[in-house]
Amino acid sequence: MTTDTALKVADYKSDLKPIWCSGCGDYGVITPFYQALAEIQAQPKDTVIVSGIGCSGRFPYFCNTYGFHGVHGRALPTAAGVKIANPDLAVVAVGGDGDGLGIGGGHVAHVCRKNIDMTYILIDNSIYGLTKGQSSPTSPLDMTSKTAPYAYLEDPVNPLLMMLAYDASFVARGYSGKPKVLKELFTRALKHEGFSVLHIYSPCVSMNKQVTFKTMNEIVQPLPDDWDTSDRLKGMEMAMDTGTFYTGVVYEDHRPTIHRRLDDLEERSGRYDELGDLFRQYK
Amino acid sequence: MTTDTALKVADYKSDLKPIWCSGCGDYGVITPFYQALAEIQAQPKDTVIVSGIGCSGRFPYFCNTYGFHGVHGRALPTAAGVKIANPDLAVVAVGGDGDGLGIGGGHVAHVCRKNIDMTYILIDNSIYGLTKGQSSPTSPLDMTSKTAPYAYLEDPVNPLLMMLAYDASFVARGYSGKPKVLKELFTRALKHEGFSVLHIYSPCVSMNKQVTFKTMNEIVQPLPDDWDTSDRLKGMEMAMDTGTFYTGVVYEDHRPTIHRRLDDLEERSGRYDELGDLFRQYK
Amino acid sequence: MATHDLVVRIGGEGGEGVISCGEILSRAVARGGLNIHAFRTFPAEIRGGLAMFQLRGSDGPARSLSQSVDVLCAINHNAYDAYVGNIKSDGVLLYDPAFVKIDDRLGGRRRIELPLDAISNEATGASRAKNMVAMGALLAVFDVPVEYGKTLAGEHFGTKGEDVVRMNQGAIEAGHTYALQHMAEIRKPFNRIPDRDQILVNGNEACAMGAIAAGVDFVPGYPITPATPIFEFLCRELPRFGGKAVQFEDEIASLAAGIGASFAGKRVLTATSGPGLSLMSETLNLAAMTECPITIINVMRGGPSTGMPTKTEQSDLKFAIYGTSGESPRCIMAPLDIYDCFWQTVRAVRIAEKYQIPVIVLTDQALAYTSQNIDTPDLTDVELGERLAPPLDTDPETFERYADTENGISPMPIPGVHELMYMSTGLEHTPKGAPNYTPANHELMTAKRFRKLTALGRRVVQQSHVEEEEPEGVEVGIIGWGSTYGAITEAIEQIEADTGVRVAHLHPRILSPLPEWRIRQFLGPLKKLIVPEENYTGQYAHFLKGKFGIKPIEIHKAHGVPFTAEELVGAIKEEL
Amino acid sequence: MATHDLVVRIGGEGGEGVISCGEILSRAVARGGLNIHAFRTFPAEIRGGLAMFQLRGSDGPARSLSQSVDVLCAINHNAYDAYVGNIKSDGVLLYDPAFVKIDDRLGGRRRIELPLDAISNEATGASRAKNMVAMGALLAVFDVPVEYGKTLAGEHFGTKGEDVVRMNQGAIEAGHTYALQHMAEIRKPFNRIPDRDQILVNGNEACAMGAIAAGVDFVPGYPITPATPIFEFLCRELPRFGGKAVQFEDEIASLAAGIGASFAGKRVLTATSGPGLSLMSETLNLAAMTECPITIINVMRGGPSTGMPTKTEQSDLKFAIYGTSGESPRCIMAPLDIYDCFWQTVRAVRIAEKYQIPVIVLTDQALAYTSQNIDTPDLTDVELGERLAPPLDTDPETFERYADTENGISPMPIPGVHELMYMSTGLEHTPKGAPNYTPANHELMTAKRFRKLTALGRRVVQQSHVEEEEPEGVEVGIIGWGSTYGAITEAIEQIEADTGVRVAHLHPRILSPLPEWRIRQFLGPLKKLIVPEENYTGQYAHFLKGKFGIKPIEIHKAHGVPFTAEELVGAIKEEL
Ligand SMILES: Cc1ncc(C[n+]2csc(CCOP(=O)(O)OP(=O)(O)O)c2C)c(N)n1
Ligand SMILES: Cc1ncc(C[n+]2csc(CCOP(=O)(O)OP(=O)(O)O)c2C)c(N)n1
Ligand code: SF4
Ligand code: SF4
Ligand SMILES: [Mg+2]
Ligand SMILES: [Mg+2]
Repeated sequence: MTTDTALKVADYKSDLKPIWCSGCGDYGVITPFYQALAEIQAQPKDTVIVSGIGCSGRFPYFCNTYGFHGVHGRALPTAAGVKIANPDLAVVAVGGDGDGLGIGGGHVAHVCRKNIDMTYILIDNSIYGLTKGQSSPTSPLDMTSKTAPYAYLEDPVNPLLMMLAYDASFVARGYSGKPKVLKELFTRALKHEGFSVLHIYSPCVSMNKQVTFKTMNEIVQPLPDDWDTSDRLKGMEMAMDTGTFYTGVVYEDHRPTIHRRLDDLEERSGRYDELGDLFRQYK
Repeated sequence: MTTDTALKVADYKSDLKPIWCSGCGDYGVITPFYQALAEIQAQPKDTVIVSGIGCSGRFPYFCNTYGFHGVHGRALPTAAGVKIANPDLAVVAVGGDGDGLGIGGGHVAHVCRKNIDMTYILIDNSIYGLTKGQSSPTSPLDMTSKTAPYAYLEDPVNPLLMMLAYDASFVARGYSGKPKVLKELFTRALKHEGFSVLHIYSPCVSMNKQVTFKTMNEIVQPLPDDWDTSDRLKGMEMAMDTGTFYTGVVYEDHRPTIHRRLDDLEERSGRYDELGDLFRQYK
Repeated sequence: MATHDLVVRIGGEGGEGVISCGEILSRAVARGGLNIHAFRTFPAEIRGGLAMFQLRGSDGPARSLSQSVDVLCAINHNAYDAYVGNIKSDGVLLYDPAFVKIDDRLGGRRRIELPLDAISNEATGASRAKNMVAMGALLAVFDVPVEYGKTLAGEHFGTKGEDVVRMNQGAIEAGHTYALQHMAEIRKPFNRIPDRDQILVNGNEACAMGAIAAGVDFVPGYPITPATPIFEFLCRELPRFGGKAVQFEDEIASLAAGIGASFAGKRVLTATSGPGLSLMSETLNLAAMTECPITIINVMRGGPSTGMPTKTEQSDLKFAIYGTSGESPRCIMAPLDIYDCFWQTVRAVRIAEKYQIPVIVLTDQALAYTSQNIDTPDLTDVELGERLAPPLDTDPETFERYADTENGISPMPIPGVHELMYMSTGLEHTPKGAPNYTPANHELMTAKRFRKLTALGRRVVQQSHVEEEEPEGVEVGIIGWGSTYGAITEAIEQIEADTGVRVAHLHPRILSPLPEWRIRQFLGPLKKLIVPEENYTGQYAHFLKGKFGIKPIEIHKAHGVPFTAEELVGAIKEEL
Repeated sequence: MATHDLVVRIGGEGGEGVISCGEILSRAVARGGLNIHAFRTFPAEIRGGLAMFQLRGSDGPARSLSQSVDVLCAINHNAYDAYVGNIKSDGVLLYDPAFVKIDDRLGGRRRIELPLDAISNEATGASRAKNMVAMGALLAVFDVPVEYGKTLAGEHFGTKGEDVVRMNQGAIEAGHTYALQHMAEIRKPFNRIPDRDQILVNGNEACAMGAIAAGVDFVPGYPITPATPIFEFLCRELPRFGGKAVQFEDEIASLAAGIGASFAGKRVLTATSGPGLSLMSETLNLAAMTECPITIINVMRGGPSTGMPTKTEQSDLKFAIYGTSGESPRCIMAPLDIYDCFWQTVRAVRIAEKYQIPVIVLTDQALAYTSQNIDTPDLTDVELGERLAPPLDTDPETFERYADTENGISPMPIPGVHELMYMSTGLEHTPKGAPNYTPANHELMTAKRFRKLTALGRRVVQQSHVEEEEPEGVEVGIIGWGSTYGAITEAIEQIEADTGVRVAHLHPRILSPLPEWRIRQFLGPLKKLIVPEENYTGQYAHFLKGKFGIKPIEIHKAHGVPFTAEELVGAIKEEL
């Protein structure tokens, strides 16, 4: 593959065919993602997709880029390591609601505050898909599941509100039933310098019979045209309105990434020329 | 000890003398805590204090109640287990900013949404005290520490904003330099039915020379008298104002705890009389 | 008395069809008075790929999976492709001619057309019910009244409405009728034992039932294949017994909550698999140090790392024994079949409570997904084991939570019950619970904690083996553990029948602390010891070597699928 | 040539005073041309409790801590109380009569008044500088020019301003003068070796320097006692070499980030201790499965659980070897002294990179907080080891990231460098990296991964022991590991001197994979093997038993403090 020929959508598909159930929302996520990669002409050899465990964690297998399928809940810190190691790479992390808000929930605030320059695709289906239907952190109160056979007893987390509270520097929300919007959001997220998170609702047609394409279609709505992406508080207010599922870029901010700050550090610390400079301090 | 004699503050102190450095903010936390216990006449035998690891994690040793000193970052789920096991116990979890917002940060959202009826005392000193002075999740940008010898490269998390975003059902903020206010806050938090969290700034006089009693005194201020504790969004706005450190009860909400919902479940599931009822389903 | 055995495998496209066909069939055959052994595999992916269900029905003990089958029912060509080689030379292929293309590989083996699709269409107007057609046909093969199948299908599809029930029952009827006409010769003259008081369960269900029987009243959990069904079972059933099953955000929180609940006086159990157990390591150590009883069922799967979540392997033994930093006591157990899953779980909880230690029960994916009909457990006279509690009038001044007793077990007060407030801590502590790092105290408390294991080890002797006495004059012995029990037992029977060589078999259920005295006795007369394990490195063999200085012959299989008796016969014969 | 040794212990209230006195003194004595061995203890709590600093200066090798001291300098009564029993019968107590009340326990031993408080007040007008008075006095005892101490104090207190420096230098001077008058008799006729090219470092510093020398360029970290100083060192020094040290929110994130960076082509190292290593278990397994090189320095502390964070113990060995679910390859190493901490870290990183495996280096709290002066490492001719990379023009169609090679090592492309995109996954996978759970593939890939360990094991032989040849006709041997090296070596010298019995000593630095051939050779002539370890259960002994079917005599010490040579002499003599 040479870099001076434009890459097409097909160039981003790997040889493996997605093994998601037919009708799974995740098809509606990966297609616009391929399109966005083509739109920005991402170089496969310079692109790394890191995932956690779950149906959504299968994502990188289907992309013709470098891929890393790590352990459950650790996509973000693993991806952070890739990016800090080599800031020239384009890094994407992807995982499900269980992966990213349950077991991995503790890592999100910290990549946000480091403002690691990567894109996080949080694929939410309000269920544990791969393990076949247990409650997840976004399962609504009272929803039944294999681990809540009578009713779910917990209130769901509010992922969007959390991302805003963590001060992610780019926060957007999408829906796999609206792939065109998604392509746009992916493109913007990938271009953003800093940590960008996309909360995407993507129905699980096999395991979740309660939050579905049908119920989602009723509440999905684009953000108003005049939406001010610099108003974090307004974004929070919107996020607290759980009756409507607004899609679009909610918030965007430009501030230094840890990579830039680390670059500065090399100067600040005072460069040594050789090991002997270090040894000398201990004579 | 008999329960019909009123318990005094001294009754809540254990035989172990606190081993914190002299001048440590944590003395200003534990004293009003004893007072609050006396105020509500907590029964030592029905009270369990669970802590993580850190200087602040030593808290339960100094209280004449049941105490559990677990591993780093797991005070909340451990305490949750105690409370779910026996909802008649009064349960308090306590730990530092590293313990609760770093390694244990992933658990907070989930005790909030379970609305476990307990009190969480988050003792924040913007440093890792016990391990002698490394950066913590609340260390301000640029603050130097043993792991940030040139400058800290990360923005701090905003604990108050996070707790509000997680929808903790009682959120308050205090300062160990104002123990009277703290006593009041502890009393209210302990009485609240549901998950109550107290974010307390408590300077580390030995390891943190940058956020100190002095710098805190300049920015601490009580919430306005007419503060509306039912307005979560307003609370968020206030939390985002990091120039002032408002103390008081920021937010309070009354909604069912998981304990009540679990009680309901016993009914809903249909009670069996004996093992045979279960075996019968598998014949 | 000669026993009869019939092994049937159904293969088809992944998804529920094949599995529910197999499940209903199993139950019908069990009710029909045979001992069954049912196993399934499915792809790790949610959809697509091959699913298979294998049912063995026998009037003798049906202890293990069999590699070769009497009947292969191939619903599609992939199934034929994958499994044709497994049909015994005197076996039969049942196949749908519309989907399966026979080739050379069938060789001289018999085949019988079973036009599932056509029959389903004819009987119900749709292809959808073809799994039930297969079921009806296989009922006939096992000579089980078709009514059994229809009743069970009625229950199975009940929630989906009468039409669905009727359609499926029609399909069963049609399959059955077809089979009576075309397959009569497959039937065997089984000696049935009808009307037994039995239940049909898999290893996961047996463990979960064992937990309830053991009086477990708090179950924190986090889903992980292949242990998830234990937690799901308990989410459904535990509330009916007044207990609580609560899902947490990860395994760390789950075990931490379990320890909290144990500290608060509950009997606690959780279930997980390799990656989850890994995350529990730090907290497990805390349980040992604070002496909070807790039981973990670890359903082993193919490793390492995420590995092969839907495959079986006996590879977490060393991790279970050594998987914590520093040195703390712990008991490791391994049930040897479905029935034992129930009883060893009951026993595990008892041991945890009595000794105030963590207990890990190692089952595996094969046990978890194998069903057998077992005698309904009778809990009369079963000791559940109580935690040692201090008398209510104990003097708090002199009370020591971690008293240095002879067997290491110290009285544990319960918050809310005892007026004996104490600190439970992961730091090294005095008998009173105060942090203390002096050499003398560390030595005292380490010894106290380990003395519990010695005390337990002494008691284990009487209970942990399968055969009370080895055959006279035996020179060859096998030590196995866990789910290989059935295959080893059948292999030994076969070898004795084939060669006349007698082989002794020890299958400890408590793997650590080792039942030393018993093992020494077993090793006594042996010239050869064989240790078969479903792992790559020979974990139990290495453990035995470390303890007894022996050099066993090791048989390793790390294929993701269990040993079959046939395989073991071959491997063992080579060593005789 | 007779060698001379002087062991001085300073004891006082917790906090910085005692420690900084000891640190400056150590450096001055080292510059003065002696070999030093300096050890410290402090309470786990931030303040309060007793702190002690022990300095051994010698013109021979100063390999170990000593239990008994020539000079005890008791700053307060608590120090006298705790340590008076450790003074040798011909030793001396230096004490401040204003604070220390002498009693019977001193027995016939000499004492010399050292009125620290009074001297400090007289010389500086405050009590504060009394630690420096002690330092000055001890300089005189070691016969080191007072200027050395004053210069070092100048550097130490430099940032606090000239007044502080002057005050402390005055105190040193005063202490020195006092000592010259009152303590001349304590001095020994050392044969000094001045002007050596040496550095004075502790085990943590040596490991951290080793990491830099090894070309490590990414260090994720999370603080934990006693490993924190390694990370702090690297936060300070790594940027000066263009590397990055980044703190994460916990050990899980830290190791995950490390693996990400390793995948991206960096040389990665992190440091932790027991509880942190526990949390890394799942991710460590991922590193093995994805074959991402990574090095972990695990500084062992007293366990289990939170245990005794500031005390030492060799109790994480089994966990390091077996601490992951399933079966995956890993290399476990243990440096034997400070110098070795440097070199084994360099070697660990090389092994990790070459074999694409995780390497765990086990040091301990005793090594971490022991300082020695060592020759400045010379890196000329040292092979740092490169990861196997595919040629840039490799054909992506046929390229296999996990190619099944003879030694199991496969070429690893780097994102951004190679146009060889592949999937790195914790699932079992084909040589190409695609998930695959078939028996044949699992067998192939498991064998491939373990073959790396076999290849490594074969190479280990030549390098992992201390003595190339055992003495002729020896019948008693000792196998040790890690930080006990110094104490064992000195004990053997003592025993040979006392009894004439020759004792062989093997001290492998690579503990797993075991250097089998070498150990067999060592065991050959032995009638008795002794394995001393600082743990309760005899972890390495058990490991050796499992591999070689031997029955060593085990000496266990789990006291939180290291073996002393004296102790070992006693224990070993009992077994002769
Ligand atoms: C440590 C660990 N615990 C549990 C699991 C089992 N597991 C795999 S995926 C998953 C949850 C998947 O849910 P989600 O993240 O929402 O992804 P989805 O499948 O819905 O896309 C779980 C619990 C695991 N692989 N590792
Ligand atoms: C798993 C694990 N990692 C690291 C540590 C070391 N450690 C002990 S306390 C602590 C941080 C303490 O900081 P904080 O929680 O803010 O409490 P403080 O001492 O400031 O009150 C750390 C990192 C540990 N005990 N366990
Ligand atoms: S189970 Fe749900 S999330 Fe997983 S592939 Fe199927 S539809 Fe998609
Ligand atoms: S180190 Fe800081 S937090 Fe810890 S006891 Fe001392 S002053 Fe308090
Ligand atoms: Mg999901
Ligand atoms: Mg802190």
